[in-house]
Amino acid sequence: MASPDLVVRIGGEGGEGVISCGEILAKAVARGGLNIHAFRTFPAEIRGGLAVFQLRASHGPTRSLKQDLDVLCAFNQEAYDTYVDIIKDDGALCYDPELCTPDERLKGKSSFEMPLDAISREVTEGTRAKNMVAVGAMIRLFDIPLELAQNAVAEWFDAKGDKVVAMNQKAAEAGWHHSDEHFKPLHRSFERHPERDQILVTGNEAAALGALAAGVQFVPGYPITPATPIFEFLCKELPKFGGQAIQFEDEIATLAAGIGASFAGKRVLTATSGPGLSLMSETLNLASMAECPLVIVNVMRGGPSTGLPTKTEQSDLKFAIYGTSGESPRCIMAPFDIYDCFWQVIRAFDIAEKYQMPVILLTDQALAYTSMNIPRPELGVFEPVKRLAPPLDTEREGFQRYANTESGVSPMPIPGQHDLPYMGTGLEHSETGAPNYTPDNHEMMTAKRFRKLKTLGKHIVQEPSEEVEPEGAEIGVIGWGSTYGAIREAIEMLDEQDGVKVAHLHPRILSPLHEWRIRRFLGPLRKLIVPEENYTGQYAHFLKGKFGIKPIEVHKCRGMPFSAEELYRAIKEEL
Amino acid sequence: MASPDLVVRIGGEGGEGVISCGEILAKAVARGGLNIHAFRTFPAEIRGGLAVFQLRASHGPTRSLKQDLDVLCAFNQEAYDTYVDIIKDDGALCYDPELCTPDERLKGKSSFEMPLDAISREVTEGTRAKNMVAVGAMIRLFDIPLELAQNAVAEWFDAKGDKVVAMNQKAAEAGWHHSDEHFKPLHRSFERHPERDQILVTGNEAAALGALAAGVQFVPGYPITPATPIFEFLCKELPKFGGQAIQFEDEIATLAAGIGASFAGKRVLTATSGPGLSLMSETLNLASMAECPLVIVNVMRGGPSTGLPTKTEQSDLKFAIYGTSGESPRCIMAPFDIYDCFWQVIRAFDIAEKYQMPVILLTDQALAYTSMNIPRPELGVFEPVKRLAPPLDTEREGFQRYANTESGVSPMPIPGQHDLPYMGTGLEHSETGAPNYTPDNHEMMTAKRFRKLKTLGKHIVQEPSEEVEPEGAEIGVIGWGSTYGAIREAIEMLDEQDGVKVAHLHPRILSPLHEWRIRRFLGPLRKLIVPEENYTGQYAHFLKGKFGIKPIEVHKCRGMPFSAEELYRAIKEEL
Amino acid sequence: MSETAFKVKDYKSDLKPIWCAGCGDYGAINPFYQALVENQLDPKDTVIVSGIGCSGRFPYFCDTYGFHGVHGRAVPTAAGMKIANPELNIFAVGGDGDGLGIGGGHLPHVARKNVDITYILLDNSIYGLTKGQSSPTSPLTMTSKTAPYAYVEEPLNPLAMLLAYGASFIARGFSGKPKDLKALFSQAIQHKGFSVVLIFSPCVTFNKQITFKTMNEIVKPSPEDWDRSNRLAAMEKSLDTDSYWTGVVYQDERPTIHQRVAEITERVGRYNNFKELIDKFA
Amino acid sequence: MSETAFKVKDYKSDLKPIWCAGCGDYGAINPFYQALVENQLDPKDTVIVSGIGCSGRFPYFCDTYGFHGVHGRAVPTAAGMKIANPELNIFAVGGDGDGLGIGGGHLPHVARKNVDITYILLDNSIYGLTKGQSSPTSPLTMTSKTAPYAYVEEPLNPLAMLLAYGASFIARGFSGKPKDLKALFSQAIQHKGFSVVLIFSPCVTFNKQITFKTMNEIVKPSPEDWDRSNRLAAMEKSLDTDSYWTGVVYQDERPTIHQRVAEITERVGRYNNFKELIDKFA
Ligand SMILES: Cc1ncc(C[n+]2csc(CCOP(=O)(O)OP(=O)(O)O)c2C)c(N)n1
Ligand SMILES: Cc1ncc(C[n+]2csc(CCOP(=O)(O)OP(=O)(O)O)c2C)c(N)n1
Ligand code: SF4
Ligand code: SF4
Ligand SMILES: [Mg+2]
Ligand SMILES: [Mg+2]
Repeated sequence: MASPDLVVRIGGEGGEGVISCGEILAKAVARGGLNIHAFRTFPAEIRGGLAVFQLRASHGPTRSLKQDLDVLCAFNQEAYDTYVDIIKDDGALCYDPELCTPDERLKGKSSFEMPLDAISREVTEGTRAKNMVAVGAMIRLFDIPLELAQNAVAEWFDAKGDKVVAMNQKAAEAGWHHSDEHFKPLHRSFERHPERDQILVTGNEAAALGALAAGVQFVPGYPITPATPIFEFLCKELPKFGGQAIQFEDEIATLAAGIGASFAGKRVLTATSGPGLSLMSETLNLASMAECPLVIVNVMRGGPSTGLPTKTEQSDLKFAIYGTSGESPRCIMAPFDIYDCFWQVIRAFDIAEKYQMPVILLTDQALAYTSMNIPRPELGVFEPVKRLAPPLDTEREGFQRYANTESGVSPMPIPGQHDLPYMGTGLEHSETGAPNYTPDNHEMMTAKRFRKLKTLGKHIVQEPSEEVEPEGAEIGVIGWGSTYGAIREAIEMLDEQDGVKVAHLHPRILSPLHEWRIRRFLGPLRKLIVPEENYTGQYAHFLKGKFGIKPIEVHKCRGMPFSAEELYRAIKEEL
Repeated sequence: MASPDLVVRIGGEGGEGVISCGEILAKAVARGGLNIHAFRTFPAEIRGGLAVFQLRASHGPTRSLKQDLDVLCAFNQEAYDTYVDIIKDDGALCYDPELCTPDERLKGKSSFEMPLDAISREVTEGTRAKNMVAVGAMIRLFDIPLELAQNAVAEWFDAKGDKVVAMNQKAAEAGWHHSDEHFKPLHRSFERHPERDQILVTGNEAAALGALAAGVQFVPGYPITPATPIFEFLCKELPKFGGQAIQFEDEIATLAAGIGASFAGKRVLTATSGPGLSLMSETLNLASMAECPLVIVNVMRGGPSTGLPTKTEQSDLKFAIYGTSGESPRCIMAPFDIYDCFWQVIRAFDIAEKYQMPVILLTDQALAYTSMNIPRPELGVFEPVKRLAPPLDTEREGFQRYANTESGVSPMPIPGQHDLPYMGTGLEHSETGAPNYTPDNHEMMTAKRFRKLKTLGKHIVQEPSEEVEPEGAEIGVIGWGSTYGAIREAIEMLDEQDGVKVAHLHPRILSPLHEWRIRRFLGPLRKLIVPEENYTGQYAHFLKGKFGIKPIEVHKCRGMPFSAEELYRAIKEEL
Repeated sequence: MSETAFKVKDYKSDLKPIWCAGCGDYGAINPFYQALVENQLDPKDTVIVSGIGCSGRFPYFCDTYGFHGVHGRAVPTAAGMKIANPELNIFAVGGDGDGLGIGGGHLPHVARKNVDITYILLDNSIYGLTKGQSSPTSPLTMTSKTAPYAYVEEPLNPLAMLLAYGASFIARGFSGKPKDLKALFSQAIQHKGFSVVLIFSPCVTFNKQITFKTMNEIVKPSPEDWDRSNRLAAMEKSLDTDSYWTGVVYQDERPTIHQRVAEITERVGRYNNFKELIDKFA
Repeated sequence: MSETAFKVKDYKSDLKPIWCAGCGDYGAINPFYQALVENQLDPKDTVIVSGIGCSGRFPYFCDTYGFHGVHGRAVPTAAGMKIANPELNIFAVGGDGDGLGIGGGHLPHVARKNVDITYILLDNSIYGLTKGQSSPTSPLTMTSKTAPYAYVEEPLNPLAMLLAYGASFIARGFSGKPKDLKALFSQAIQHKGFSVVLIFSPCVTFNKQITFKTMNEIVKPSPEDWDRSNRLAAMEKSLDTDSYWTGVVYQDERPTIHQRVAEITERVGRYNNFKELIDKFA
């Protein structure tokens, strides 16, 4: 079956313009009315190393990265060497003969000369516009009018003035003509819907937009790859909603400031990644103990330690759940695609505020740096969940901030608003907040705090997980986070190519476990497959601990997301 | 069956001398040739709150705290109010009628007036020696010659000069006479062995002694209850072994300095507790990634957050295993009694150095602040395990510090000793230590690091765990850490009182799991009980995840250790 | 004053301080209550944030809002509170270990942000709560449980440090002089920007070297006509370690972070609705 | 020099620096190699510890032992290395974010310990590696990715801070003047105690406000007869923010922590064997 998709990978040295080339391309193609899935991966250095932009476009859904390439656009030899093997048999290479020499590894696949440097030199003064030549050359493949690319080029270089814009547009045009003349066999024709009203965002942007939609008021931050863009975005946009995004000196101060602001009644979010979350460990515990709501978006990267800052991994799950001393409740969530990043941040706020606890939302580098066209989110009449306030007639004397309620949730006054001064504290405390280390009190308060998770657990029973449960499926897949798209496509491939029905459950709230729902899903299954982008199978370990099952674990710990093909093969092996 | 033990609890306001009274008593009783188990609990404040010292003595083994009291020695009303209910029916209260008024809750148990303040005033100038009056009064009960108490008093007040010593001895003597005259029914007679050559140490002291025995060279530290005494001890004694114990400004600097010293070839230990370990999270990960050996003794206290600093809990297990971002190997151990603290620190060093990874040893406040008489540790011919050094003829060019070996362990040169400069690093790296983020390399190096855990796992198969497996036992208990004594005594009670045989396994290495051994233990059992001093059942959750079993979990989250009686009842319920 | 004015009793909580008898911290909290009275801060609008230590118990004894966080983080917690909710009166309180050791890295940044909070540092040159270890201000000559033979680090000079950080109000006092302290607290409260009151507050239980007595011998009130705006002169004073100069050592007026943020918010304007932002991604 | 003397090539590693063309850090590493040659430090006895940042890549380009730790912890890591193994020559290297932001809390303590290491701070007033956010030394007038409209914090003054901390050797240089840097490195290496070389090292990619050009305009070598032992005079210089005074600004000689520890070890003596200690618990 011929793929309805076109998958193009551009590779070159970091700093050479690979990424800007891809960004412009993606924008133009999405506006041209195709669905896209655009993935970036960088070296962790400012200069040197391989930078990659992969654009997949289709009139059908584009839920995942694809592994095999229709076109490899190699800016240098390293890009060729690294990726020549994943060009499809009917795929092609586009390369600059000055910078790259194809060899026998091409195995008869087609190849096209694309003299980027030469064309750039010809139409502009130097080779700096080579990546725009590539923009023009590639846009032609997708059957997108040159005009759309030119608009995107203009937007990209807007701040640099008309001259720069004009020069780059010239380069793009030259690239287009080169392609038009020489790349005929590569040109596709698509059913396009340019009239759609969609937006094009990365996972990071979607999360930041979600925070703004949720009414975030205070965003303390400290830069860390790959979470930095969320903070940078909010530094730019939050002031225009009247809130403050403030840089602190480290992640400890960042979270401490967040707790302070939360205590003071504000909706707080911060975004970080592994090493930053590690530094927050002690302070995070304080938020659980003092019962201060806040949202942490943890954009997972390759670990451990400094690890692979610009690569992806799903390896912070256990740390998010257990990552601090003693036992304190937190809610751990994972959005499963870019659109979901937007909505799950909003939901994370609701849970944090309602249950007065930190919520950690696990996204990852792949989601964060992937852009897709998504429906324009319509907020409608939006009612953010409010913290439980003390009743109006609450007496100051003997007020119990940490009252041992049935739900576990206690009334939380706000300084300046309520005349109910109390002590928020990380020491074990009585219902009023006074230090209390007696055995009975500790037992009671621990139970109270954990009861909030139980209440939340009951509450999520009614909420939808993302799922498909075809009649008669004997094999099921449970995944979490950004693997959603690849799993879904793999299941579609199994259905279409092999006529096998596979069930799929993808919970968004990972802890507390959505126990009842998972149990129901497991019911009819003969085999369960749990794919994760980590080494030890973290979610699978949980499921085993809880349900006494032995799933087939599929691990990938290579800094890259699963492709649908990989999962297709992994599931097929188990049939 | 009459208990062969005498259990005395002294309670009073923090700062009133309860603890010094108990310490002197314990020393004298141990030297008098009885086995003792002496437990302390403090308020987290410097002044005020209830301080408690409990001394259990016997000619048989004294493996645990006992729950029920033969004698409550109440220095004030609060001590009486809090503990009157746990005096045994045939037990007694000793109290100062000026400070405490017994009431109907005594339910006909005997009571004895012990006018501490008055006697102190009589024989010295004021009431400051009241706790020494109590020393004298109590020592009489244990059938210990007054002289031994007087020696202990003299040692305690040695630094304060002869006058102070004399005054306190006078008070002790007066207490002894008061007891001799009025407390007849309370006096026990024991089979004593004063000739034994034993030592009296707390768990903290045993751990610190173990570190010295293991040849620790560098101890960076930051005070935190209840781990502080380990650091203080080493500040005093390590210089006399030629090493350095140095205070740093926080736990992050502490561990960073430790990693530096480890890289520089030294044997490094630091001691901390929950909040401190939380702060170390990021740096700990670096030690795993850069493969620097070091030992962390984490003395668990009541959590979460600042929690209950002076109380006990076994709630840092999951944090110790998973407490940092990404996936990195560490070894987690738990000694099961005071003697074991000594030996397991030595073993922790061996594992750390051999496998080039951090080892976290989980003790807890109960172990740390309990003293017992233990055999004098004989080191014999002691050969500490050395790190794998590069072979003598290793070439400088192309040297692979992180060579992908079969065991996972790679040669580690030491600056100044080997001319093999390399980069230790927290970034993902190639075998030489150069940054490398390629998928293949990350997969290989992750596997290499985790292979060290596998190799260790194979190695521990041959090592003994602490276990009893009586023929025909259908019920078993798996515990970890300081619950050992209480479990063992509970099992003895079941045997003696109910004729029921119960098996018991108590692994010292908790992660990696001692899989084969546990599986064998589980084999013949019908029921498994896993008691833990935490709220969620952390070790049980692991066992469930690994073995697909459903143990009966017994949780206690009250800041106090299990007593044998509690466990006896818990097990009996399951018969 | 009106009938409804707040009195000392309105600021005292029901919890009786658990400090040792004679602890310097009593000498600090009493004038603090009085300064609150003098400035009539509404307890409902006031938060006292503290770190861990004997000194960290301070807010429990005040009938305002309070927050007892983790060790060393009082200052950034208070800063977040104030930046997010500038209507509140915010204090941070902590010891020398808390504020200059584990939490010392935060001070430069709150100072340069000029967050409008008042930080009270109760310095006893010892770790009190953990029972007597060396602290960042312990003198070289002092032994302790972690320096049983001699200390191996020079003490820090918090006054010089805060001057170098550019804190906009720095006062120094002594809990043996509670009357002076009240005046210093009052001025710190009135200052717009980051104000610090450094208080030497003896630990009678664990610090036998620096005591009320030894401090009384070296305390020197700054001259009446002291020029608070002269940073270099203040630095010179800070280097005089034979005396302990008290009073407001330095003060300057410059925008607080809140003012700077407000100016930006004003300048960039507001979106009319969320859609306006979303449109940028179309 | 003998035939076996170490040359620059002996200090250069096989890895080619990955800094952007024109990055200030090239201007620092070259004189650093030369200073190593001048002092003939044996690569086998030398460790360079770094934090995270573009500057943190420094040790990869040196053929000595190196340690690339986590963000902000180069200085305490190096301190531990040196205290535990005083035979080694230890350097710590990092950026302004690494050393003054996240790691800023460690500096006062390494300074007061007077650990005999050399700390090289490559200040570019920006976060380079993470692509252009404000740093603790970014000026108020500078916009960045995290201060898109204006920065809201005053820059820190690292020179004044280190003086307040009592660092025993403080030099300031500029990577646009590599020759001067070599001399500063050499003196820092020779100093016994904590030596700091503050280097302004422009980020040509992300900092468009403070550049080689603007720096060249304000760099002022200290006068030849500058009295290094005068801390107050040095403070005065540090307050002159219109000029950038270079040279060794301050130096004093006092015992290092290692000397103090050695003195204690000497004084307290040694146990003959482990049993001697155990006996105390009998
Ligand atoms: C992360 C962490 N490390 C260590 C501790 C233990 N601790 C509690 S208070 C304290 C120091 C107290 O000294 P200081 O700040 O001077 O306050 P003081 O008691 O003297 O008022 C320490 C080390 C802790 N609570 N948290
Ligand atoms: C705990 C942690 N937080 C954040 C980061 C991300 N990070 C890497 S380098 C850096 C700042 C670099 O700035 P600077 O120290 O000035 O070095 P430069 O790149 O400018 O040389 C940051 C924030 C990290 N690696 N670790
Ligand atoms: S220990 Fe010292 S600081 Fe703490 S309360 Fe007692 S006197 Fe005050
Ligand atoms: S980004 Fe700046 S600091 Fe980093 S290498 Fe490039 S020029 Fe140097
Ligand atoms: Mg103190
Ligand atoms: Mg920088």
